[in-house]
Amino acid sequence: MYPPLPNPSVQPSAMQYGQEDLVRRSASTVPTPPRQLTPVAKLIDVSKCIGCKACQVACLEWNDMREEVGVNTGVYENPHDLTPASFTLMRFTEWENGETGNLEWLIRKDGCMHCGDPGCLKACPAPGAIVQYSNGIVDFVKENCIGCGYCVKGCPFNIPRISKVDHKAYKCTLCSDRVAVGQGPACAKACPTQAIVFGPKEDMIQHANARIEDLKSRGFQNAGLYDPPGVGGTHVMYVLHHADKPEIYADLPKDPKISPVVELWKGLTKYAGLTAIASFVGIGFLHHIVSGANRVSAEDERNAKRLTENQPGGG
Amino acid sequence: MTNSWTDIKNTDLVIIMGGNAAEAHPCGFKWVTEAKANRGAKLIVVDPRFTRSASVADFYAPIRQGTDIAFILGLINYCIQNDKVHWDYVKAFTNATYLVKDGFSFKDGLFSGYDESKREYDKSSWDYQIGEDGFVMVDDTLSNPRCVWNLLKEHVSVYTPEMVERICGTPKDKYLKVAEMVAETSSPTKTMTSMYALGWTQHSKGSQNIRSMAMLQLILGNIGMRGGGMNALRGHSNIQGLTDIGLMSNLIPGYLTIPTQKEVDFATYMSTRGFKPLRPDQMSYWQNYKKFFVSFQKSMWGDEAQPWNDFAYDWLPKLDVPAYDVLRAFELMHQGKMNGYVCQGFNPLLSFPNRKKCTDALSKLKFLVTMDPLDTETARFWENHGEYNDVDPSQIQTEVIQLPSTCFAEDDGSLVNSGRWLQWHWAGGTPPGEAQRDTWIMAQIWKRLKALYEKEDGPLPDPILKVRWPYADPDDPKADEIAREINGYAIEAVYDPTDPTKVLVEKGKQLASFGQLRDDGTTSCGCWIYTGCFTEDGNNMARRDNSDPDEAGFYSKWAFSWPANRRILYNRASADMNGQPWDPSRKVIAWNGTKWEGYDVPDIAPTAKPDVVGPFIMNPEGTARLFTRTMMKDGPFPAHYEPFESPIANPVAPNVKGNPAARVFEGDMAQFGEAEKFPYAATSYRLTEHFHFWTKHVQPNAVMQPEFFVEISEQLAEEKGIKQGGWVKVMSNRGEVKAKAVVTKRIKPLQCDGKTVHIVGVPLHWGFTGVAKKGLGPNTLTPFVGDANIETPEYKAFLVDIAPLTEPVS
Amino acid sequence: MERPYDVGPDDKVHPGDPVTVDRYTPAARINHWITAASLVLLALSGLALFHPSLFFLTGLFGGGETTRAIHPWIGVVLFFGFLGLFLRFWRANLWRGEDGTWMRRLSDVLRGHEENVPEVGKYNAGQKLYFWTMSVLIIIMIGSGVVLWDQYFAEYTSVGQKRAAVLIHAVGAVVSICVWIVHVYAAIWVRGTIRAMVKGSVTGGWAWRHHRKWLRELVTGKRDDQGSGAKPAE
Amino acid sequence: MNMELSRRTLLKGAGVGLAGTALGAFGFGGIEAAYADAIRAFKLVGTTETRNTCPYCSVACGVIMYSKGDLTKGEKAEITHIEGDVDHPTNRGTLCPKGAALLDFVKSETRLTKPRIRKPGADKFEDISWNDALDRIARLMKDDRDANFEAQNQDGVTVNRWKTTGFLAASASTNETAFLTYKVVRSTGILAFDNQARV
Repeated sequence: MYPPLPNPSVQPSAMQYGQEDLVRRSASTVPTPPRQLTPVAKLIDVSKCIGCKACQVACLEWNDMREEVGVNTGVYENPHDLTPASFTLMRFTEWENGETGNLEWLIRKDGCMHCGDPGCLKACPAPGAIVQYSNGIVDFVKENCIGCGYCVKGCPFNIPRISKVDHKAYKCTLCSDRVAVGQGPACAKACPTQAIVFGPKEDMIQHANARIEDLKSRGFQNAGLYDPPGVGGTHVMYVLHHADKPEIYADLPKDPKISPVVELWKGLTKYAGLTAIASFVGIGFLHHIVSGANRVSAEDERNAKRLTENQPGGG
Repeated sequence: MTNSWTDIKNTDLVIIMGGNAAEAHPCGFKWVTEAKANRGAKLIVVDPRFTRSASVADFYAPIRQGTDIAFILGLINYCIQNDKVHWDYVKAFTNATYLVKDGFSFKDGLFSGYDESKREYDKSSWDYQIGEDGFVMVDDTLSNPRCVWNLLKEHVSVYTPEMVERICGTPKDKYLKVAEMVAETSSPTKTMTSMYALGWTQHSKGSQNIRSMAMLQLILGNIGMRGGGMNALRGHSNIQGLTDIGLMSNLIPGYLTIPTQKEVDFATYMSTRGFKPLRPDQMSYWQNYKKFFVSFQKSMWGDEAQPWNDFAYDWLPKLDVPAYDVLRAFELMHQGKMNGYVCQGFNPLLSFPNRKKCTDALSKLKFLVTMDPLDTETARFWENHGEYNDVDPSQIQTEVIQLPSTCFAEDDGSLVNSGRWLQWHWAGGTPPGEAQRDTWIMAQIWKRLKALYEKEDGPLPDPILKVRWPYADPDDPKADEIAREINGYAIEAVYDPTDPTKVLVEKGKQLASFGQLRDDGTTSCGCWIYTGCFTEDGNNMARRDNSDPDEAGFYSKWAFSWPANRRILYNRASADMNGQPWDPSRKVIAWNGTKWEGYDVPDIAPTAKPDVVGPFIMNPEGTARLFTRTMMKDGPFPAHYEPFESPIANPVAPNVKGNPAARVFEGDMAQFGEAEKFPYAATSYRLTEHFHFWTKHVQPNAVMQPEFFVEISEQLAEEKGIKQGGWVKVMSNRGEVKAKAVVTKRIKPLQCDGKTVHIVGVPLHWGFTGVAKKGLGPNTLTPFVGDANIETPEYKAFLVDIAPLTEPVS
Repeated sequence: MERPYDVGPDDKVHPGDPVTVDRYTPAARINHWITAASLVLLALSGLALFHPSLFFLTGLFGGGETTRAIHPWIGVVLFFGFLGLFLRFWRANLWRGEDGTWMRRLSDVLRGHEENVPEVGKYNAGQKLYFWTMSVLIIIMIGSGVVLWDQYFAEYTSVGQKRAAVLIHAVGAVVSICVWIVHVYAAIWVRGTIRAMVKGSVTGGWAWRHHRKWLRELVTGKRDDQGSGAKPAE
Repeated sequence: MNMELSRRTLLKGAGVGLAGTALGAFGFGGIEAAYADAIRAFKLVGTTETRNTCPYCSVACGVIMYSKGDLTKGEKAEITHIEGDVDHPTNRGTLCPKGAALLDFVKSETRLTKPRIRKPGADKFEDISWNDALDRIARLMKDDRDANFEAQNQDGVTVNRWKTTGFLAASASTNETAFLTYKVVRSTGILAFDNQARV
């Protein structure tokens, strides 16, 4: 089995990374980090997942979250979508495989993909509300979040959720606090079948390749790794038995990218907009300098007087 | 389990049938995924539903619930027909060659000796032919028509793939694929492990379901092997322990049995427990029965148990019926013949079949005592909860006392996992409020009973007054004190039988193994199979060395495994007649010329010669039984019987309804429903998000699966106009439940005996206490009948009707 | 008697030296300044969330969160404020014949040669254009704004729609601000205009010079159509 | 009620939040605050570890209970987190959705904290002291045993049995509880004795 990390220590220990390791910071700039951390990744092997939801529970427990007891709507998803408290969610799809005639129960653990090029961070207007560390973790900084919801629009995977209670954005932190003391995410530790493993991204890719080989040997010719380049690769990756059609896994985007609309909004519009405004002000000044003020002459006043006198009782 | 959870990683083929390991035992199932990932092992799932286990299986075959015996006997038939038999193993290690009495026969679904009026068999013909030498007659050539092998061959011949398809609804091509994969493991270098649970036990022929697979595993030579075995996935954390310690009406710790009233004295009792070997030179380990029994009596009554009073034999109650199982207990309650009932944990109101009968029964009690960490429905059976518990408290005269007990986090002690590991755990939290440990509660009850019997007199007070109570604080016995008592100690010095001068154990010292037990009253032992768990070396159940030489999967220094820290039962059978492993890459133990050695503690005398002594030392035969003589009430071979409520008549024995030897109480026979009125085959089960009726009290689990639902196929939904997530009503002849509908592709109608059979799945986790939504469960619907041998209720196969509910539901 | 076409109900000429003319009632002025103020606040809070370099502006509103929270509410105030103005002024802003000519000779206007353009009523074509542009923009802004108002309306639209809305809202905001700059500049450039929104009245000369037809009608109390066409003032 | 905040607020005083916001508002001043909170302090630091096994199914996964306070030192101990034990050979630190939520079993709102009694015909429980409850139970048991104890059957065989009161043992109590229970129950002659094994 993939060698598990040792039990966490209850002794205080120095954080293994922090502010100096930021590579991106929303609506602000960061100095180039002095060092490059080993990129980490969470690998989710959908072919090993039994949909037990241990990851969902472990996530709630570790992050001290409370989700509301819902209702059954005829499906196994509970809660029915990601929420500010549920950073992760098992999504179930009953798929009839046309080629084999077999039913396949595709179960995907949904949650933040920790993109190499995070759309949420790009869209965020609040300095330091979203940060990216050189190990690949994209984290929300609650204190800086203003709850505008731009990250929701920026995210190609529709992950962040805004709390109705404190109006802050929430999503998977990849358990940045656990990673900081050398542990893996709570979900990865809990996963009974090690469908979720965590480690250096390189190792994860190697591990994935071995899994893909095994799947191919079992007749899944299109088994493959999901690490979409459109978002600069992700630090949460999937092993899929049908990597050729990710969309069958509860609409996992085939080639995710930051929406062109968002790119336009956060790109051209931002700069063109300010330029336009500035130039209008400028033109105003110029015109005033050139043609001077438009004043009412004494003549005008006399004309007005004459007009009113010629017409008694007017007005 | 004959093997351990970690051993599953050593297998080549996993067959999950009669269980759903991925959902009910996810962390144990990990070792299946390991075997797949590292050994290229395959996983077969046979189930009426496409379960979470099926979702990661290499091959899934549907089956109609309650037809497993036909399916497996069909596999045995396939192996015999296609010569997929581990011959050396079968001939040497099973009773295949033994000759059976001429009187034994099987006709029209009935074995010889059936008495319809009693629903019982006269089993005298179900036995071996005994020769002049007093041993069983055998035919090593397997040519004698009366040898077990030929009788078996004949018995299973009816279960052709076509017949299996007719009975089980498993398409022939899928069935043959399974047969092919399974038969592969008849090779000495391939093993299959069987993982099953209540999907096999909760039937009127549950024991025979399991026997069928055990027989198949013997024929394939997979018992005793690494990565093989019969692996019962126990449902609860210490069901294994509570059974080992004999908390059952007919048991004494260590699988000794409570006397019946026919056994008028100790001598008579022992006369049927001699266990004389049936073949030459066999160990027949039960020959030591008296040592285990006497040592137990000593631990029970200490000095009061003496040779002159037959070690207080008379102080044990004598049975007048085979057993007072829970079904009988509730039947007696229902008849008003039971006045008091104590529930130490457990939640019968939701756990026992025919909930209405349970409520009526409890209402007739004078008093009910519950001990539980949680607020159970049983403790509140008298409380009105509208449609979820529609009773009138004023009409219920039962006095109920509810005692708050601690949970796992607040007490020390040992639990026995499915692999027979006794693992110690430590308290880490302060109990809430006034909650108390069960040991304290039991001590307090005993103390008060004792006081009353000292003050007032009453019938036979001595067994109570004189119970051995060797605890530092009699009011609050500590776990380690009791653990030492269970392990046993030397009352007097124990001498080596071969050398009477040699002291094996000094007086007062803890025993090291059950080999040191004596039948003369010089040893005391609470549960002989646990001896070794708490020795002079200390508490072996608390051992935490997780080393695993050669990654063989034994972990022999972790905790303690009964018996004798053995990790794989019958491990002698992993080696051939010369004592060499059938599969060198999967060695467990091997004969080095003078003794057995290897990764595991040999399941045989260390010096027992491989070509002489058989591996199944608990049997007088020394071999495993394909033909079980008179051990089972419903036949020495398994045979297919329909569930008592079945959508079709038994295709192989149309006139036999249900299991002919299963006990059915009068009133209950009338309560069975017929397929005309209740056309759909229902089954009950657990979901992975919940544990029984506990986790509806646990907020995150209530979130994961908040509300009671039933699962049906898209076809049935279409037929009935039932919508995804809509409300439905499910009715049986005993009651009805209201639930949400989960319409799924994972359940498909089956074709059985020319009839379309729709399946309705009814999960069991909801009630009226806790934080999850209130709901009813399967026991409102299920019939009050149990397995012929051990009375496990038939929860897995019953008949219902279903209809959409349109009226608004609160 | 029936009011002349583009004369407000409360517009009035006061003979004297100089002549003064009532152009805006106190109510109209309050309405205008509420609208104006909210537009300024919206611009500031909006720009703060529009470009990181302007995020510091959130300080004016007590931080990013409060900025995010009140911006939409100011939008609501603006919407109703402008609605008030719209109801007051829409008739006077209907497009008329001379407005076309006026627009064609805009360069004259910008060079201050108003003698070359037709006499206009209470509003000239430029003002009318501003009025209508703003009306449309405000519809767009409130519309797209509501889509982005997650606190109350998150459920009702898809992420795709929200993305479109955020772009529209941004572009719309830029245009509004630019248009508004023209409006403010015009008021400053044309001296004597601001007084109209402060005191409510203008001098006769101002009216004669910039809105002569309006003045004539006020004085004559009847519609004047000579002003139309290209007839130069005497 | 919206539960999502209920526990989160316990985590961070609102004060910190506000400070963060005020600073964060002006972009740069906030950096320290932002970083300080970006990575949450590891919550197990300073807790006491206790080894246990999951009480649910028979896989018996190893768990570690983290508590404020140490029972072994005679302190009051409040369990604050439960997580899988990586050293355990069977589960290697993993847990299923039930095991992962053990903390909320230990702390369930419906844990019982007091003995209670429901009188015949009553529609509610009332509190009762341990002493009275246990005395009452002993009384009820003795009265029934005395009235219905069967020393001999009709054939004069000594049977020493008590069939009118039953005892149902559980499925998750320890072997030690089980054995003590066995001694007490069998010594009274109770025959209707069973556990969850068959259900």
